[in-house]
Amino acid sequence: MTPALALQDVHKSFGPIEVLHGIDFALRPGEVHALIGENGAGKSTIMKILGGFLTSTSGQVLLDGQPAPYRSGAEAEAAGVVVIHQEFNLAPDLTVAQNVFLGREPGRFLLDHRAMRRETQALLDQLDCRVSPDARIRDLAVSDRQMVEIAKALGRKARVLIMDEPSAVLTHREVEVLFRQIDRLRASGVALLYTSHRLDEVRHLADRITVLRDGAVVRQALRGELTEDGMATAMVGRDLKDIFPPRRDSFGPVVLEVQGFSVPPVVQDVSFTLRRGEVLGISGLVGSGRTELAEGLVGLRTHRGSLRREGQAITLHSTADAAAHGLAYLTEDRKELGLLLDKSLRENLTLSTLGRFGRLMISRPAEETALTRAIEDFDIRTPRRDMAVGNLSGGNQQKLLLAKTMLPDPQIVIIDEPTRGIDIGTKSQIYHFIDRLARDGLSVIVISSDMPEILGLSDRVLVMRQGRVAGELQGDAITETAVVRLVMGTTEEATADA
Amino acid sequence: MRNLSLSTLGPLAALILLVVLGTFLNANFLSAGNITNVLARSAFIGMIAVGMTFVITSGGLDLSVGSMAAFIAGMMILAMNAMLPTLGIGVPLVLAGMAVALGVGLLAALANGLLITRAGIEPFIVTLGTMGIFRSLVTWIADGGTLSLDFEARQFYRPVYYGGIFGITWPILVFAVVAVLGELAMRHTRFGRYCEAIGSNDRVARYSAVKVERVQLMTYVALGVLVGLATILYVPRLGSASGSTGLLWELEAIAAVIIGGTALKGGYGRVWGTVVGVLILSLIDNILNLADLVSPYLNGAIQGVIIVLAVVLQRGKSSAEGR
Amino acid sequence: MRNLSLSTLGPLAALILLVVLGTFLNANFLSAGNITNVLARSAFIGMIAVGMTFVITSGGLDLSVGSMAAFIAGMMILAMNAMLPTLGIGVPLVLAGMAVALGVGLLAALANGLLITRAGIEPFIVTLGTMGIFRSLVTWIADGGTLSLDFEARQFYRPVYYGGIFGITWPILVFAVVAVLGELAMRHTRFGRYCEAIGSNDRVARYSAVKVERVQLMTYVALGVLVGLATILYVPRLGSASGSTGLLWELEAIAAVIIGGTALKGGYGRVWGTVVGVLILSLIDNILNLADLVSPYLNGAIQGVIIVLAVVLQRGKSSAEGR
Amino acid sequence: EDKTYTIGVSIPSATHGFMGGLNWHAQDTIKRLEAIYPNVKFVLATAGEPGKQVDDIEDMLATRNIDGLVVLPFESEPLTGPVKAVKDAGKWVTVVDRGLSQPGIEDLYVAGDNTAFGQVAGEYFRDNLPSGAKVVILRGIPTTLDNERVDAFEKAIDGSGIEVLDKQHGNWNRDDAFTVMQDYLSKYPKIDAVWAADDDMALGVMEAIAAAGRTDEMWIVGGAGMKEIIKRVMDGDKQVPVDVTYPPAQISSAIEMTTLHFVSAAPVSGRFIIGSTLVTPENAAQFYFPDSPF
Ligand SMILES: Nc1ncnc2c1ncn2[C@@H]1O[C@H](COP(=O)(O)OP(=O)(O)OP(=O)(O)O)[C@@H](O)[C@H]1O
Ligand SMILES: Nc1ncnc2c1ncn2[C@@H]1O[C@H](COP(=O)(O)OP(=O)(O)OP(=O)(O)O)[C@@H](O)[C@H]1O
Ligand SMILES: [Mg+2]
Ligand SMILES: [Mg+2]
Repeated sequence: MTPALALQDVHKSFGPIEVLHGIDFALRPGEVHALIGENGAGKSTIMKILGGFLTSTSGQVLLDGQPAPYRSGAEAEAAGVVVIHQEFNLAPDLTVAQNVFLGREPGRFLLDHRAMRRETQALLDQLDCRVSPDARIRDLAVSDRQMVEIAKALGRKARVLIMDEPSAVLTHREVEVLFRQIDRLRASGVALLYTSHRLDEVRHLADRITVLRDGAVVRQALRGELTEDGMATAMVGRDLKDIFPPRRDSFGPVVLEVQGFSVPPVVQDVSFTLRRGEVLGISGLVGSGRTELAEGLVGLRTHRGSLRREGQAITLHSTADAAAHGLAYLTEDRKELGLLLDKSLRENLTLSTLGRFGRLMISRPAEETALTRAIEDFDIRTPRRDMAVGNLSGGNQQKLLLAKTMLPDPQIVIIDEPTRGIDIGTKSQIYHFIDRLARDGLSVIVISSDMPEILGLSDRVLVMRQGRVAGELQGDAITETAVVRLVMGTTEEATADA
Repeated sequence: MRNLSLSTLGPLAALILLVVLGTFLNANFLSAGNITNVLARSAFIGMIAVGMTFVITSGGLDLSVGSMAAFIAGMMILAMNAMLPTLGIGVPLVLAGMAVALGVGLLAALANGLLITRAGIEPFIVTLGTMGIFRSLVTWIADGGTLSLDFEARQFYRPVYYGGIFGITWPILVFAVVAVLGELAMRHTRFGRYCEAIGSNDRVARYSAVKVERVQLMTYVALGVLVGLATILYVPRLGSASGSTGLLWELEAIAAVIIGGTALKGGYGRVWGTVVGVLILSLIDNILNLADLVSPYLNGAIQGVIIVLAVVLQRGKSSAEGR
Repeated sequence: MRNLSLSTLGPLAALILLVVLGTFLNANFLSAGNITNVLARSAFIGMIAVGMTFVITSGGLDLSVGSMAAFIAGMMILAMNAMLPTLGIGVPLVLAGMAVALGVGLLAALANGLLITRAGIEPFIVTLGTMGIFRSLVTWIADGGTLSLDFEARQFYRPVYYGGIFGITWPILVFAVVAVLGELAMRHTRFGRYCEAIGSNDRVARYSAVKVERVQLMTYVALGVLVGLATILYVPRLGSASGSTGLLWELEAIAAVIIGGTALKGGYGRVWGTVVGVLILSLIDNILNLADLVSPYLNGAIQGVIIVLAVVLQRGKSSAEGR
Repeated sequence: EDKTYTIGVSIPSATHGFMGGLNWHAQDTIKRLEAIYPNVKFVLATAGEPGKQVDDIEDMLATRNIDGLVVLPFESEPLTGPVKAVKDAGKWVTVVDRGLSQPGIEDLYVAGDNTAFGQVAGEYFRDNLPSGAKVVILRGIPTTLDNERVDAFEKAIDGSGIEVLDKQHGNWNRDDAFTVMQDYLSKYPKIDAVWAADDDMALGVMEAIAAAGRTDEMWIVGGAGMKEIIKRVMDGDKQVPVDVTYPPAQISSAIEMTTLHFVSAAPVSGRFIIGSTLVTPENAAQFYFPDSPF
């Protein structure tokens, strides 16, 4: 069977730096092919070349065994090759329906709004996504945007569908919905390419796996040939043990007390406490209000209710106020809210802590030192230090964002989706880093849609549902079933089981 | 949605307030004559502003429209005077003049558009440059004075501004048609959709198979043709063109677009808001002339205050946070 | 880096070309007198443009600077004439006048800034409004004519424009200091960094604990103070203020900023580029006076062509793709 | 006679009809004189605002080595200092139309008479309208000279019982005058006469009146002597019975006299005021220049 789409000895350089060194691999109809590798290994670059968004420096893209006739993403799409990009590819001012149909609007002369809305609704229904087709993208949560992105791709009737970390921002339930769609497409003979840093997904989904390391293929395998550990080892090039650090057992006094906290219109009457040296996980479905709660806590949204910091009542009106009280927040939306994509690593790293880098004049050497440290501490892989952040690989952007959040040495950190898009090796590093922070006397709130992460990292788990606290689990009570039950709303049984 | 309705009604509310104010100040304000005057005068800037809405929505800008109008008027008058001996006075002469106006508008705009989309120079710079060029050329051709359409030809052409059907003069009719078509194009055609997409995020648009440069070029060309159309209706009014024709029209047109609720950064265009914006600006002038103020020196100040107030009505603090 | 160095050198290359051209056209072009003239007259727009660089970099715009300068000059002259009997002619009078200029500039800019950052109205609209207001007020205060500084006072004040130290006149010195401080502020202080961050993505800046509104307000206030400073140097030159003082300075200042390589959409500011931009604009005027052209009517066209060319030099197709 | 001379001419740019005419006359005269006197060179600069005009004069002094300057100041106050600097550098200075704010700087002064301009028009109104007649005024761009004209006009009709209904700015611009007149016509049911103060504005006013169908109700007096208007006066048009001159050709006289100072021994210094005359059908022919663009 001729592969639907294949790469033949593809090299790719950005300026003087070569990031792909002779890649060969093929996508076959009716098969899910997973591409895995560390952050910056070149996965997204390969996908962009396949999709016509980048041209390779040398080598060929073969469509049905012939040199690919397309030279742009648009032409590739016309040839049936559709890409779901790792970074969002939606116009923020347009509505969901307008984005889903952007570039292929129905209607002869006048647009057929009704058809667009109807078909968008159908696509969203297929994905169990409850976003309105008329909602503006700008107002959507990240996970909803990802679902819209998927809907947009599904609507394009692909024969080759390329998905760059579609699940990174999705919760367990949405990932299942996505998998159902992938199974359906595979059955209908579509060739699929998939990347994810969640290796269990890869094991579950992939018929064929290609492992990439530093821009070269290091391993190809068929379904069942690689265990998750095997994949991790192949990717990282060394054995990985103890992804999660051991649980902590001694905690200090309460450092933050949240009482009757509401962030209209979503979050209602949330109360909890946080101790020194503790990692508090917050779990919940998309739209359960976790992000809104966090943004309310650091003064980014108007809120009601009381906050006590080491017993003192505090009021926060901005992130600057929060920073003054030792609170820091890492946003889940790194492209729109976290990083300045057209600025360098240095400028991004120090933006929220510039006051520390010199009184009147910013000290460049001090900034550079901080960047060097951040690059080491967080294993940020960048071809050049002075590159625009937008050109970093997705995972490395996330690492930079983490470094930026930790730079002010906060006492309390709220991390919304800490390891989104981060490879397994680095993930483990980050978990150990969070653990070290907690052991050093910091308090960490981790909001995550990644169940193993919540389970493996938290000393306590707060589950949110529809803007309220659905329950709290501690110590050995933290099990997958217990959390899932709370998330889904079967509270009593869950606690009984535990 | 909530946000939208507030900002949609804002300029309309300002317009209604102005009408009420005008009625109070002068009994003749609502007379058919005055309404016709105001609407007909708004027509030039109006048509240009409708075109400008698309340019701004797709993230561009055009500072040259005022001098482009002067240039087109000059070329049109020259051409008509030159063709007069051959064609004689009559419909063919007028049609030929109109063709020249549309053609010159198209070419002038094409020059802007190509420099912006092909050479990749900031629209601000390109159109600042051509603004100087067009205006200089008119002054030069007119030898510093005024280019006047042949008297007889003008008498024949005059009804295009002053005449009409059903008691509605042509400029008003044409403006209405342009506004309706513009609104349709913005809301219900691919072109309008692509303008918004490009203004919102041009990379996304490019990735979604939108021919970004071509759409942008089309916005400039459409604007140029509309400037030509406006000129066609302008020339019969006074029958002349000079270096001061269309002075500051660009500022008025851009202001109308922004007052109407279109975002200067692009991504969000509202044609009928622009129409309301144009009417607001015309009405301010009209009311200032009809009312007896302390001093006409203060006209500019009152204009300024009303423009700001019109927009305050529309966008409160709340929506400032939203954006 | 490659991209950067190209766009950094572009305006400089245009400047050098202009200097070469000027030297060819007229032997006196490089005379100390001419150089002093050109630099000194660039100083007003120059200082304003430096302030404008920060406003534009942080995603704002100020159309009111020209009329603000007229207003400040008017108030300064009024104040100095009023204080003359009490203070007598001397340094205190001049200092008091300067204080008034800076104070009025600060307050006028504060009005702009607060309307923009607190009331959340588009900068384009706010400053379009205040542009009309300031200019009207001057015309009104001057009763349609000219406000003149007392003759004796003016004689005393004159050296502030024409005098200097080490053969360099004050406007040039002050402009140089403003430019150097501006460059420092943009590149090496928090303020400059915040301006770029806000212009690049104001939401990211807000999430990064940057006080977005305060920084934006500060850019307007700084600009206002710089307009005041420019006026302090302008008044001794012409000794008067009228409705036509500072006409179109806003356009020239914005053009200088954009020619210098700052992005109109914000996020990227280059103060020394602005200085080069200002010099380019002044030199064009100067060179037009050096040479005998076909017709002075075409000055505007030549200006337009050179402005576009200066930017073409700087940004080819390649960097247009980069953004 | 081997010595060559350079004369700088600095005038406002052609932003409205009158200035357009003035620009045309300046260029025309320069062309003519350059042909007659090969040893005289001219440097012409036009400016859109006072600051730019000062720049131009500075440039002439610094780079063009002018021997004499003919200047029509954009505004008197701001130009006084810089023109004085030219004088102090030992150059010949001719001031046209708008006097400097300090007496005794210029060698030669050639000007129209703004007070007379307003007064002549006002007197015509006084003599040709009954007491109780209603008139409207269109003013120019807010400037000192506009103030002088309007003041003189109002002084001339003072006590005649003529009522001035309104005086808005038409900015010496046809379009603006058209708009203002339209609004006057909406606002005032009865208008007996219009003082448009400028022929460009008069054309806009006439158009507005024609569109409102009130042509027979009122007459119009413009000013400056534009050829179209002079033609109408000459033809006895009832709507434009007279015009008041304010000749743009005064710049020609100024340039010519300055040139004469250099090329001949003729004594040319002093003050030459070109009065404003009432153009009537009888004398119109002598003010009619069909070749001028104005
Ligand atoms: N436009 C660009 N300019 C310069 N370098 C780039 C550009 N795009 C990507 N790179 C570099 O190419 C390398 C591969 O990036 P790529 O995005 O393909 O990684 P990835 O495997 O998708 O990583 P991740 O898992 O973090 O998404 C990275 O080092 C990245 O910095
Ligand atoms: N009941 C609701 N009504 C309207 N909008 C809602 C409601 N619940 C949530 N939303 C919206 O859904 C979005 C998701 O909320 P939020 O980001 O706080 O949820 P989350 O639990 O953090 O989910 P995610 O995993 O997507 O981050 C927000 O934009 C919020 O305004
Ligand atoms: Mg990637
Ligand atoms: Mg969230």
